[in-house]
Amino acid sequence: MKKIYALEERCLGCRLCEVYCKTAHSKSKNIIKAHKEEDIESAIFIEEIISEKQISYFALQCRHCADPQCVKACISGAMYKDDDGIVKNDKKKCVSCLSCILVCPFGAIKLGKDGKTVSKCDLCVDYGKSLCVEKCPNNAIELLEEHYKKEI
Amino acid sequence: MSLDFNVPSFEVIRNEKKCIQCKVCIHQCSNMVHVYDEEDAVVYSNNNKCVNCHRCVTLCPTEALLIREYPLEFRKNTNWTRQAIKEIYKQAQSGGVLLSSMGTPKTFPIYWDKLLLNASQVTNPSIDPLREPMETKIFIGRKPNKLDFDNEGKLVTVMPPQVELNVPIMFSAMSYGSISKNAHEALARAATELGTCYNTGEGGLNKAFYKYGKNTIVQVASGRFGVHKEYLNAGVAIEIKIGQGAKPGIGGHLPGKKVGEDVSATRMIPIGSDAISPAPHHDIYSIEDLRQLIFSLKETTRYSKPIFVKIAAVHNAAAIASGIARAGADAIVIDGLRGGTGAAPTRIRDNVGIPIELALASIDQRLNEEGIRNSVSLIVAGSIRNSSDIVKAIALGADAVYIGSAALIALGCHMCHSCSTGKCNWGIATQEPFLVKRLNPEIMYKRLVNLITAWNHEIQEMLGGMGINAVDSLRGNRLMLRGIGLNAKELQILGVKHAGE
Amino acid sequence: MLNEGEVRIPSGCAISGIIDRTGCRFNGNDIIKSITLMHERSNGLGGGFAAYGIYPEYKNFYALHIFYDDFNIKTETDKLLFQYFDIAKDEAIPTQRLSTITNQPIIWRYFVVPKTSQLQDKRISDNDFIFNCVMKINKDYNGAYVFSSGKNMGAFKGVGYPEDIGKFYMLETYEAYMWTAHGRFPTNTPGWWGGAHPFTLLDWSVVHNGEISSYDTNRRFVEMSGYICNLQTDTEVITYLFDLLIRKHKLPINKAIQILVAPFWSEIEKLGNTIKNDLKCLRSVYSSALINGPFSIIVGCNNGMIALNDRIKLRPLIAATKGSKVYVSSEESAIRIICNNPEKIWAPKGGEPVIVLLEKEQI
Amino acid sequence: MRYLIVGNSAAGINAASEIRTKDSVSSITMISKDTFNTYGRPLISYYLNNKIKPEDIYYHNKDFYIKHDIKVLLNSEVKEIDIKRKKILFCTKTKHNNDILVYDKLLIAIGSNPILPSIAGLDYNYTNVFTFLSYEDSIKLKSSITRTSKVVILGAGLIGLKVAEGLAEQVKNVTVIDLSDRIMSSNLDQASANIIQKHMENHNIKFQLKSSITNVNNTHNLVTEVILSTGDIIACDILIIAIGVLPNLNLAYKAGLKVNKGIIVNEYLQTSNEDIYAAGDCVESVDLLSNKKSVFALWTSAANQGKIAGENMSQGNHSKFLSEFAMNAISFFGMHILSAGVVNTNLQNIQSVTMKCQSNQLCRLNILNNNLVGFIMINENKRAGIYTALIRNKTQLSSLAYDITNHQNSNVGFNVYSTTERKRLLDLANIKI
Repeated sequence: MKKIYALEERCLGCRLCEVYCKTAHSKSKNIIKAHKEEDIESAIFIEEIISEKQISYFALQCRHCADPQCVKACISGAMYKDDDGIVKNDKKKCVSCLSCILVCPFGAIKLGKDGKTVSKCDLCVDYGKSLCVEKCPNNAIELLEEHYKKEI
Repeated sequence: MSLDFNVPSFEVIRNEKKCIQCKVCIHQCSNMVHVYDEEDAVVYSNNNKCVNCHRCVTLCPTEALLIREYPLEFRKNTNWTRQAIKEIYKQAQSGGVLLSSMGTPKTFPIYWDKLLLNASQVTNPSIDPLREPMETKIFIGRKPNKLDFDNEGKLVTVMPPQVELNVPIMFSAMSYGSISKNAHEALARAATELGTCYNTGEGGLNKAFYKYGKNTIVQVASGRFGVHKEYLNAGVAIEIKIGQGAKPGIGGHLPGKKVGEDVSATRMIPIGSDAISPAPHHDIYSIEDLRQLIFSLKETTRYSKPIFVKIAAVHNAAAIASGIARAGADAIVIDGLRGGTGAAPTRIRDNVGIPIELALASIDQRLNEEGIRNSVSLIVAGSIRNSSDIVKAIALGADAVYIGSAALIALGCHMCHSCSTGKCNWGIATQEPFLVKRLNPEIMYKRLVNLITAWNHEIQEMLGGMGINAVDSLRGNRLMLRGIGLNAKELQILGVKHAGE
Repeated sequence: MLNEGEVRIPSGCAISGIIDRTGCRFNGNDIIKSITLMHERSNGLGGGFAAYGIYPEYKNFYALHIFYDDFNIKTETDKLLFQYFDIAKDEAIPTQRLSTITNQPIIWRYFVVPKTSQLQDKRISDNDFIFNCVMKINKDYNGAYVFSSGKNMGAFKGVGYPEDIGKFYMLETYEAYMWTAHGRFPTNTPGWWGGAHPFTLLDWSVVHNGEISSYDTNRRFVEMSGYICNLQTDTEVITYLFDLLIRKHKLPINKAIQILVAPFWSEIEKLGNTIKNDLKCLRSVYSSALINGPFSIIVGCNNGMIALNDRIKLRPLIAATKGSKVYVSSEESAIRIICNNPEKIWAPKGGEPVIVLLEKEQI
Repeated sequence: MRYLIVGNSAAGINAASEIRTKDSVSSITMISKDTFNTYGRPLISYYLNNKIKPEDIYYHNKDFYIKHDIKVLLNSEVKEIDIKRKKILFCTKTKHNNDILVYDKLLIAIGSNPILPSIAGLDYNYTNVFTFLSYEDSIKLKSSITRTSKVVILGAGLIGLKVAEGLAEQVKNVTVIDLSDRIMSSNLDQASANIIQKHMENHNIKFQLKSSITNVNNTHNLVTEVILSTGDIIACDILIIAIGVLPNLNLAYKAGLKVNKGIIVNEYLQTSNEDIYAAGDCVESVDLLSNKKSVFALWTSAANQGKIAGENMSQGNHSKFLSEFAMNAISFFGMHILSAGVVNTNLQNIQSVTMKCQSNQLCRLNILNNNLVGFIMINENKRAGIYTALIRNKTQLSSLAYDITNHQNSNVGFNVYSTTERKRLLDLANIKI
């Protein structure tokens, strides 16, 4: 299975991934409308590593774990791993109990801005392509086979 | 601090309808032009800090940004231009020498644009490079006058060392220090993939890059930074840098703030110390001194590597080149007036030297007349912008060209002329880790490969059009050139006829 | 309009050549017949022949064939010649008047050897001495043009169709072991006798069909070795290249061919190390001697004949053998008309030379 | 191979799924006394106040059972396990006679039963007395309430409060009675309990803490009033008993399997009989934090155990169930509470760091000897998963790149780990544990 990998040594912390994640998950699919008219939580987000010498960054989103805690924690069956191994959240079934947020060891699931469902990376399967990967200006986010062993 | 008379050079225009306040521009600008105002929830811009490097414009996801020249009008005066006035304000404020980066912006004639190429029609078929072989391989190095074979047909002449290039294009000297490690890696990897060479510049060679040795030219300049025996043997050729087109007669200066741990180790100088290359080599005060250096380098490398000598194109370039050839150099590099630099005094950059086209034509002619043209390779640099510039340079007599600025532009340089600040937003002319990161060698070396591959295709197309299927037959083939809008003297120096003749 | 030497004139052509490798001589009828067949490949602005073995009685003398515009320049040139050379004989080259041949110059031949004193003074070989003289006359003696300067051979050329030139010079009266011929189709020249092919230097003669695109590169290269390209023609520069590589640099013919029509790098890469290295050296040292653009040429010299095409065969060249004779020509028909049932007839590949050496040297 | 799974909640269904992914041919039968296919048990309160539609309560749709060839026997209560002959005796509600099923591997995942205290005057057969553990309970309760219902709930734990929330807007009044001094005493500390209590009181729920029902008054087999230990009398026409649950041990005990607080299993979730596994709320496991044996009634834990038991049943004992600790995600009237591990700050040596404390928001971390051992978050969920992982992995807080107790480090997330640790954890995500 291909997963999104964020390569820390390349990440610039520009947060374009967040911008495009919101766009891909908006109703309008229009970048300006998505931001000005819709209120969406990004499913990918940049974390900072602050050291004395510099600030570096990495992008983080759902790892689509082989043994996903969130799926087991889900009380409604909304969170599931599909046949392709993608962990998805069925927004119709989600009751936003936050059990998944409680157990995700990466902190990769967030409460949606509407408060009614949770937001997480779905590899943009409905959009057709992982927009964060496509739009990352420095190839810091890549869609790679899961046993990719490059230094993060 | 008293009032600064200078008004901003650029104005940042933000289309509020399009701005989604994603703050990408804020995160990306190392000059801190963009600022987010929490209270009013808007992003505003400090025009006076903007260098117009286009980083924010390029990364803005909604095309909300535009940068234009600051629209303040100065009273029209051909003599006292905006530029002239601003420079005086600046110097009156700072008391210092004006510094500039990249090549001169002044309006010197660009002879490349006044030369036209020939193509075959009827009497001679043009050759389609997609269907027929089209050769661009060249060899840089001293060639013997003739080859001797014994009675059994065995070659008895000992060939001097040659650098084999698949394309007649190399990446010119840009030191690690003046440009980033990632930029160097991109150049090195691209050169390797293309089968050409990049040049270390005078900053030494980082240990990590020794593996690209087969595609590396190591430079020895007046500061001797990073020069040791292993370094000299690390590449395929050694270049002695006497001068640079952008600043003939001037040394170099890498500010201490760019000398971090790694640069310091590579250059073999203390961390944070200014790296100052003297104006002359203090062991070369004459042509015979140069000969000594050439041969001491040959000794060090056991005569296994060609020695290049690089000079700025100056008035007497032809005679100097002849002297260099006779001093034992295997290749002469001539860097023209419009060549780039990381930093040069503005007055030097804009006023010293001669255009590369004229220097090349007269040097090639001179070496021909002396019957020694074949014994030395000629490499030209300084303002090669595209494949037709290269074709014209070769037709004027060059063996190969060096590209510097063009390579950097491929890596993202937007010619903002601010290299000397060390805050290059594109990760090229900087040592700041968070900026260097922006130049991902993995992406960027491919862009260089693309550029040179594209140019090589174009060169092949142009060669084919002329009915030539090997670049060998273009060198010095000035019949393939015609001048346009040039006066008799210029035509004479260039050794070409006027269009229509 | 400008003549050859004042401007570079591209031209298309017909070429033909016959050699008897045993050295057996035959008259000019066949070569005229062959070139006549290719009438359509010329336009009447130039034709010519080279014949080898025609002056056995003067075979130790250089035969200088010279065009003079008038007798004044002849007188002036004669002064030089008599000063430098011992002259066994000099005479007008016999011609017959033809209505189709007009504006002919004074055409003279001299059988000469350099004066020993001259050679001692200059410390150079006979050949170099002749070479220098030819260069001097052609450059400095306006109105005089040496168009043939080899031993036991001669060029016969002029403005007109080649068949007329052949008749004009009465080539049926000469006997040679090798003939080459040329019919010319220049695109814009008033036609000048000196500009016709073959171009010769010493015993080299070259007839050529084509327009080489490497001209200026080749010219600069030979000029570095003292050659002066007066005519600015391809034939001239090709002749000089042969002279430079084979006579001056003493390269074996096959090496010279590998320089002039070098194998492609892609082919070289496939070869064994030694040959690969040799070819790399040849190509890099002599890269300016690579002849580029379309051409087919027949080069004659006292050792024999070389017929050659450009690397990708952009001009026609056919070869055939029958008995001791070898034929080369632009067209197959031009061979068949003088050679019934050739034993072998083929189209040499681009860059693949046809080299025919005499079985025993004639000089 | 014949797999038989007794019970069809979190543990049972996950076991069935897991077995099917490992073994595509053998028969899998789930047997349950429940009337419905597996549903999200915690959702029964959402059903109560119409937050979800009845069809959305199901954990899987019907196609799931067909697609995975899982046979389900509902309304069937297992009476007896014959471990020698490897068969079970069960009784189906509609048929009223006993049937037999044989198995090769058996899973007991029958969960727990509500605790029913004996109270003077109270008969659990009264039709206005309810428990709240199943979908059936929820349906029954929902059909019994009216606009004028006066509801009394005994027990201010998770279940009691969820019922209270579910009913508050549909009935006249709701009173919650608990012996403890605070609501949700096992999940919350005093401060957080106060916030929640106040919040619930704002939604029309009354609390009677530090009290119990001493007896009830009834008329015509219906409860009419409850009398508290405080002497207060509260009118009541719906009484809900929600003081807790006990593991359902009878079946195992009768079959001769070892039991203690729950069914005793080894780390592979195997009972004292090698062909019988047990998982879920009926099983006794080790508390990660106290190292004591205890029984967790947690959906996540049950699901996890079911999965592991399923794998071990089909593959042999490969997969271990590691120790567990309490955690909970729950919300009342839009106020989210996330808690895990040790919440009782009165314990010795616990250092409690309050990161945030407002009238409707709280974040408190409990630290013991350089380890995070518990936290409570109200209306705050940032980093909750990270904290949970820190507890689970017993990560030394001093090894982290950031001090998680420093209020300034508001940007802490996964970056709390060092680069190498992040890499290790990211790689781990690809591996089934």
